[in-house]
Amino acid sequence: SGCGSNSKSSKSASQSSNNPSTVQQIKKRGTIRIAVFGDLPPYGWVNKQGQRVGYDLTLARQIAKDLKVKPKFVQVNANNRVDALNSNKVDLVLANFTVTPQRKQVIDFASPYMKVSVGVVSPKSKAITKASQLQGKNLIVTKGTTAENYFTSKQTGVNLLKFDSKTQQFNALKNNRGVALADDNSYLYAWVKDQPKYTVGIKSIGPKQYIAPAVKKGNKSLLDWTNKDIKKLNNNGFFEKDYNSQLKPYFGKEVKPSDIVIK
Amino acid sequence: MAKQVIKVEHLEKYYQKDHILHDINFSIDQGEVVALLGPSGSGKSTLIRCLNGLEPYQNGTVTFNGDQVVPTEKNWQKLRQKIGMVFQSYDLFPNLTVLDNILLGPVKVQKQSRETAKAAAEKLLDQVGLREYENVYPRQLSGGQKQRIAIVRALALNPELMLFDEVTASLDPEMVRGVLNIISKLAQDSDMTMIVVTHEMNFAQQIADRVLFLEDGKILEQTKGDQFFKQPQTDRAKEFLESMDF
Amino acid sequence: MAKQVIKVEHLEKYYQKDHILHDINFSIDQGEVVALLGPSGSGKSTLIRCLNGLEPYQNGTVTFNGDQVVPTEKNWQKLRQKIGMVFQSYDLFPNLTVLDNILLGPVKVQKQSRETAKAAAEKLLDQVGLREYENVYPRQLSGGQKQRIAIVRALALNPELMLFDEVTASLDPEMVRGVLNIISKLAQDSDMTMIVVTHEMNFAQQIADRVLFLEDGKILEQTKGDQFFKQPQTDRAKEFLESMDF
Amino acid sequence: MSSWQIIQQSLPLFEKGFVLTLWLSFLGIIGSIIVGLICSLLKYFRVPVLSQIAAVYVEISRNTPLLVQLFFLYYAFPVFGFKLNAELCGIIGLIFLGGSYMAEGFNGGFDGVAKTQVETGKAIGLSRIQLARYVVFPQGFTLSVPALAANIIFLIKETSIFTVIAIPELTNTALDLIGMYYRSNEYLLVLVIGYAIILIPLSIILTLLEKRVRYGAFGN
Amino acid sequence: MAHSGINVLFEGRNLIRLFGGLWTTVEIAAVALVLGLILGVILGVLRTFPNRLLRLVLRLYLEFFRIVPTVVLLFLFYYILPKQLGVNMPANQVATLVFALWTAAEMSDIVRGALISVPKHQRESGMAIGLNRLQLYRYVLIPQAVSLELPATINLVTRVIKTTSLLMLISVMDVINVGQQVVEANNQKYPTGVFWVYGIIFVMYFAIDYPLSWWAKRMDKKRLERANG
Ligand SMILES: Nc1ncnc2c1ncn2[C@@H]1O[C@H](COP(=O)(O)OP(=O)(O)OP(=O)(O)O)[C@@H](O)[C@H]1O
Ligand SMILES: Nc1ncnc2c1ncn2[C@@H]1O[C@H](COP(=O)(O)OP(=O)(O)OP(=O)(O)O)[C@@H](O)[C@H]1O
Ligand SMILES: [Mg+2]
Ligand SMILES: [Mg+2]
Repeated sequence: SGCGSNSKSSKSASQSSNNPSTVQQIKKRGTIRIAVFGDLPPYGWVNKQGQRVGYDLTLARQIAKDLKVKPKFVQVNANNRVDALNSNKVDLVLANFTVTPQRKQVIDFASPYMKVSVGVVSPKSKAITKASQLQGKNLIVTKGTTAENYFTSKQTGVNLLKFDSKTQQFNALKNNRGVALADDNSYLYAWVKDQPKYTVGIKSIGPKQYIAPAVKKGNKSLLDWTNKDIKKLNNNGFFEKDYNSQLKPYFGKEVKPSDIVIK
Repeated sequence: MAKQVIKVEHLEKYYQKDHILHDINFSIDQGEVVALLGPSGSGKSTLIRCLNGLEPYQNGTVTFNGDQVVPTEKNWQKLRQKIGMVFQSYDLFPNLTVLDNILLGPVKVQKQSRETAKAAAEKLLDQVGLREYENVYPRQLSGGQKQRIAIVRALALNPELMLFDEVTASLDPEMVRGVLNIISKLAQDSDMTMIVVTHEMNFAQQIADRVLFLEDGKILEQTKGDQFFKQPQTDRAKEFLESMDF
Repeated sequence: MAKQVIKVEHLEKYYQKDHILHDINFSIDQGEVVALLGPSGSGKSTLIRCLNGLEPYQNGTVTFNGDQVVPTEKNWQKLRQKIGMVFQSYDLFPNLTVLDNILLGPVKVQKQSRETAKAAAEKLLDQVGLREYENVYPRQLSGGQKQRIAIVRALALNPELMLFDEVTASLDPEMVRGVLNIISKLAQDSDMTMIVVTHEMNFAQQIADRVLFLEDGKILEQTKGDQFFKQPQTDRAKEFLESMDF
Repeated sequence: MSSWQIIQQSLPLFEKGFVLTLWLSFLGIIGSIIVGLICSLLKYFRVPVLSQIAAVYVEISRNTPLLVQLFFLYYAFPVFGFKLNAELCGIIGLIFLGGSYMAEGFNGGFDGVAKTQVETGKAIGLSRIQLARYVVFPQGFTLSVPALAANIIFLIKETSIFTVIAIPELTNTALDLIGMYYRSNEYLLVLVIGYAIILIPLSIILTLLEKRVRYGAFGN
Repeated sequence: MAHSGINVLFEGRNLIRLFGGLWTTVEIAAVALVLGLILGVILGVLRTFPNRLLRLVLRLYLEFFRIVPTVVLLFLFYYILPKQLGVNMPANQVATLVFALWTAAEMSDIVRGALISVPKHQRESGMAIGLNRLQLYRYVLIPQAVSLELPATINLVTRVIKTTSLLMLISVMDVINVGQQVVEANNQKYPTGVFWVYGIIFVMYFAIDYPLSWWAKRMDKKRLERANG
């Protein structure tokens, strides 16, 4: 384990194709392609009417609006997010993408719009409250998440069960395929609200981290524009509104807007 | 009076809607050799296949050695030990040696000891001149040799009745004689009861005590062998005989 | 002197290491009918397949109408329009009707108009007595009928030389006569040059101007037709003739 | 880091995945052959009721994707309290799928035995069982070997789908590494080589085996 | 409990969406099959030509697609192609391409097998009346090969359709991906929903593939009967 965690650069990933994702190109095309999750309420999911909704989606639509283009959503799993950018499948990732040093080497993050850290959820009956309780046990994660990365490099005694999608990981937890599930604490809060038998026993483990939009490495044009837009949105209180409409209904009382939104 | 080996009464056979055999009646005494002749498609194969239960028939009865056959698969299976049959395609089992092909019936079906059966088999192999091939696989034999082995295999069960269905039809012309010689010898030297389907008129003339002439599933005539070839009773048979030699 | 249609000189044929044909030499004049006889495996089929380029040969030359054939696939393909061939297995194309089987060559290869070709085809069909079958598929025909159509298909190209390879070998005995009649008529009435491989000795005797007797890939004798059957020059041929009738 | 280093560092993980893929394939294939053989024997001997059940099973199994079968086993069944671990689900899924393919393979072989051979067997008085034992099975198995060989290769490839139920076999390992370290080129290369190492020699061996078995029984 | 779970399918537009996902699946499979079968026939014909180099290249193409599992092919094409070659295609098109190329590979083998099992004397009769190679294939070999290969082709079709279930792994909104969305969105209200959603997907695949398999089997049986006389 731990292989490649100190990799210096990954130029090969971004070099070869010229960039079709500059602001100019996007405007010309009239659509911006944004990678989102499709199965992660309340951030990015599809409601039963078949509409894509969630905190990230509201932001995505706002960004498209500010760019005066139409958004086109591409649903991704956590482990496809980098490749979706690098293989030019999308212009922008708004899929709860946590800023990490490794990721910074292969893509560029814009200014963060959310705070997060890894949390661990487990059944109330057998609550996991300390990382040491996980030693030698099965812990459920999704491939390509910060939770996976953290446990792979920092908690090597934990046995990880790695899934492709959020649906699969939560299902696996409900089927007791692991003693607990680790993911960004923000989703876990939302999830346990509807799953009264479960609790986020470890609220935060590992470093505090940030969620940010990501663009392809070297796409300065879109990066700068996004940074500016986030700043503007921050100033006009967009994120609080977004929080109130999309997240608040899903979270319990213990979560405050300031735990999530960056002021 | 010789013992009656087989008797067929009012036999009717259909394939789905097609009426293939119509009211077939005949009987054969022990030691008699009957040639079953008739144009292609007249039902010769179908008829002899009914006689050992490879084809079900819809009506009529087959009586073997005085006992009417109750046509169940089990009964036929037992009877087939007494009724040897050799087909057109030299149909040895490719996965067994010549000897094992021959011994399969005597040893597994009739539960003879392998030694007894082997001794008998080797005698038969000697008679057809193929003793030295007992341990080879069928693929190493020519068509004529295979067909002679197939005859030995049928004889090894000591059948009371032998059925031959165009056993030389897929042989090279030069191979035909050897096989027919074996059957002729069998007909003359032993007291074997036989039904022979063939297109070789010279051969039929030579061995047949009686001829059954079949057309369109009906027996058109039953005539003594010598007479049939000299002056057949029906025009159709005459025409048939004429067409057989160019 | 009649025009020489085909001439074979020093032809040698190998299958990998096996030497199949040894120094074959003969020529055939226009209108001549040659029967190619010999035991199974002697190389008869191989030889006539060399004559229309279906088999490559390793040495020697084939001369057609005075021009030595440069044996490339393209040249052979053109020549094959002038050399009709009929095989043992009634080899009609099952996906085409009788008429389309016949017209394929004239229309697609020789680029005749469909009307002209059809008129000619129907005349030929009349001759073999199968005019009414022109729109059926081969599967609806008997073996003998199929083989007659195969002959018509070869004739439709108006060939200068016809090759027949045991065309009756897989037919029912009663069907044989019809097909042989067609070929006899062709040999007698028209001026067609033909090479005929057959196991029907009566037939060969009736049509052959000359016999080539092949054994082990060598021509053992070349004799006038009548003479060959009365008194063949070699013992092997004599023996062969004897084995052919039971 | 150079591609070579990336690959080197990942090798221990791939090795584990490789072994797991082999092991699961092996169990799955053995199980499939057993299930397939049973089904096809039930069919051959026309065992009442059981042969109909086997036929229904074969149709269901053959006409639905392994992925959906696995989802069912792994995610849906536990809802009703029937829970198995991932590896077991994988093997059961693979056997469930492979059993029907193998059954069809055996059936094809038995059906392919020439009718004249069966009739000849009957003509010398063999009983149904003896006919099966001395004629149909020896020839039928030989005839079914090519289909069985194709199925074996197919089933090994199907283990790549186990990735969806978090079994760390080859494909899962590669996708996981890509998700963490983003070196798709390198990891996919190792992945393809991993499958090639298993499948190329195997397919050569199976082809040779086919020839040998065929020669043994039919001499061509 | 179980019978309440089934209602998850009738909640909102869930059922329509599942059928929408199925349509995506079918569409991709259909386009890929049309392209793949046509290409496969061409490659299969080429594989019966005497040119050794051509045959080797096509054989390698076949073996590559034979050996690499489809999941891996999808990832290869989805990630590597655009990066390395600069071609960029949306997921649906990548999926279609992969399935088409895979179908073509398998089909080429089926066609080749059928062509070489057209009896030799059919080929020779064609040559004997002077047909050139093109005409030989056009009028004699291909029409006969078609009927020989049809059952195997239909079986290939069912396999391709089944294998489209892997599309969920590369961001195609196929029926399984939609199924996951439905499961997730209705999780709390219908805890047993997962059973019913995967259940209906199971039934959907079966409903498409079973008639095809049945047809293939029937044709195969007829062929066997004909072969056995
Ligand atoms: N399995 C079958 N299904 C339907 N019809 C059949 C079947 N087998 C034979 N027939 C038909 O039964 C009739 C008699 O066939 P049979 O094979 O007994 O004739 P035959 O006299 O042996 O001919 P041949 O001399 O060609 O062997 C034919 O019309 C044939 O088409
Ligand atoms: N494709 C082949 N490869 C190798 N040897 C062959 C091939 N075809 C024929 N032979 C051999 O060439 C020899 C001559 O065969 P050919 O078919 O020409 O004989 P034939 O005289 O036509 O026999 P028949 O009367 O049985 O048709 C035989 O020994 C045969 O085994
Ligand atoms: Mg018959
Ligand atoms: Mg020949």
